[in-house]
Amino acid sequence: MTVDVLYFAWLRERIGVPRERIETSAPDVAGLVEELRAREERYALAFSDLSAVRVALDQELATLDAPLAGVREVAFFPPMTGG
Amino acid sequence: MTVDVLYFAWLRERIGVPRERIETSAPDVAGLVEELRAREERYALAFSDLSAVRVALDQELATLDAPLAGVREVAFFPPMTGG
Amino acid sequence: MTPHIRVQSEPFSPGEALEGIGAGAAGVGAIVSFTGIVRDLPGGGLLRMEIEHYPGMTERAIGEIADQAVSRWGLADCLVIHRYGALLPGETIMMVGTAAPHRADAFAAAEFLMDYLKSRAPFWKREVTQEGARWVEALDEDEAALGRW
Amino acid sequence: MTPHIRVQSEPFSPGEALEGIGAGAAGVGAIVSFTGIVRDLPGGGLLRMEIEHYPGMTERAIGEIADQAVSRWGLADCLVIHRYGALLPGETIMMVGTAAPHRADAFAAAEFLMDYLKSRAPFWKREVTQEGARWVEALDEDEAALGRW
Repeated sequence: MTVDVLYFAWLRERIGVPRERIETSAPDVAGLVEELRAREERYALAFSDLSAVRVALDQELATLDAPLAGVREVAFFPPMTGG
Repeated sequence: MTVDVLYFAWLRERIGVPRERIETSAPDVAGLVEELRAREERYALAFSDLSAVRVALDQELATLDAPLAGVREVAFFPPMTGG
Repeated sequence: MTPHIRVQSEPFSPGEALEGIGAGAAGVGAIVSFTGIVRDLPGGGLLRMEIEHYPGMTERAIGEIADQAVSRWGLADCLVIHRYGALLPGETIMMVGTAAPHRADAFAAAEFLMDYLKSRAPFWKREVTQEGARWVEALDEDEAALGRW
Repeated sequence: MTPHIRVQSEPFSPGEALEGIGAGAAGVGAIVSFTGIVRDLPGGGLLRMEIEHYPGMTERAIGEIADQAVSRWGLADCLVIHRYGALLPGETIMMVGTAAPHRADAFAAAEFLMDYLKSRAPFWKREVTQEGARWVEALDEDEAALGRW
């Protein structure tokens, strides 16, 4: 399946792009992260501490064990600091 | 001693005047209230339920057992309903 | 800092007042305002709300309450406006405003001000309807609210 | 009621916004507002605060948080304005406003909105000084604050 993957804040800076289209066969978010980590050093660095990474699937907060089936947009970002 | 006695809200309405100058020898607020009650029916009515009466001495909240020595202004009123 | 306190019968603009809170003060990150409005009675029919107060003591009591809020929560600014006289439903009765470095302090100070103004500042409300007038009674819960501070 | 939500880079006037909260709604007795301001760093030297957000999800996340506040506290009105982009020290970042019959509900809803916007709306702050830039880290206490709701 094909998903749009978005990165924000320091995840965007470390990976170097704000979004990219990715072909994946990962069943869940954790699997997608593993695929990304294996790609290049910059991904491995960005995802080195998963306790500092949050994820949203189609713009709803989710967890690393959430399934990817039917998802079109995956976003990774650090804990939010609004307000 | 002579004190200015002020009444507010329904105490003012029941007694019929907003303020009056009173000559008293009462040692404390409770004594002054007794003197007022003995004066006329309208005072007895106004002070019939002391749990609904608050007092300020020289514009500071006080209690019924507070001494009157040196006090120039005594105010009686119901529980406050500001805000 | 010295709290800004206004006791007046005239209407005022909460928006204008809000713009002034914390203006020019350093280190302000959070501003909280509370505005109190005359509500109509549940079934309607409120002609007006009359607010009596104790001139002199009012300013003094509000000043003491505001000074406490400023020192306890390290406020950079503190505003209290309270009206008296006859007010129509929908009119603004009063406002408090607090400015602090952090939001928790600004919120706590504003709630403290409201709880104390409600039960410790010498104002008395009287509701006037077609059927007559009645003094608003203090609620046990308003007195109880002071316990949390 | 539908909350009023604005996500924008442009400055706005908190005073004007406050005047609109609860306007025309029946039964409003209490209005609470919170305004967040860019604070300089403790020793000074903040050139600007940059706020990144996730367009689309931002509006959706704020909308869900505001809907929860409206239904939980029976709000008659609810406003959230949050800016993004580059802001200077002293500039207003964001504002929430709540209108309810009683003060306790208006206060609780405003604090709930702030706690959730802080940790659940997709904004990220970056402080820029002469020495460089750094992403503001989320505080454990902000996450912990959600526990009280």
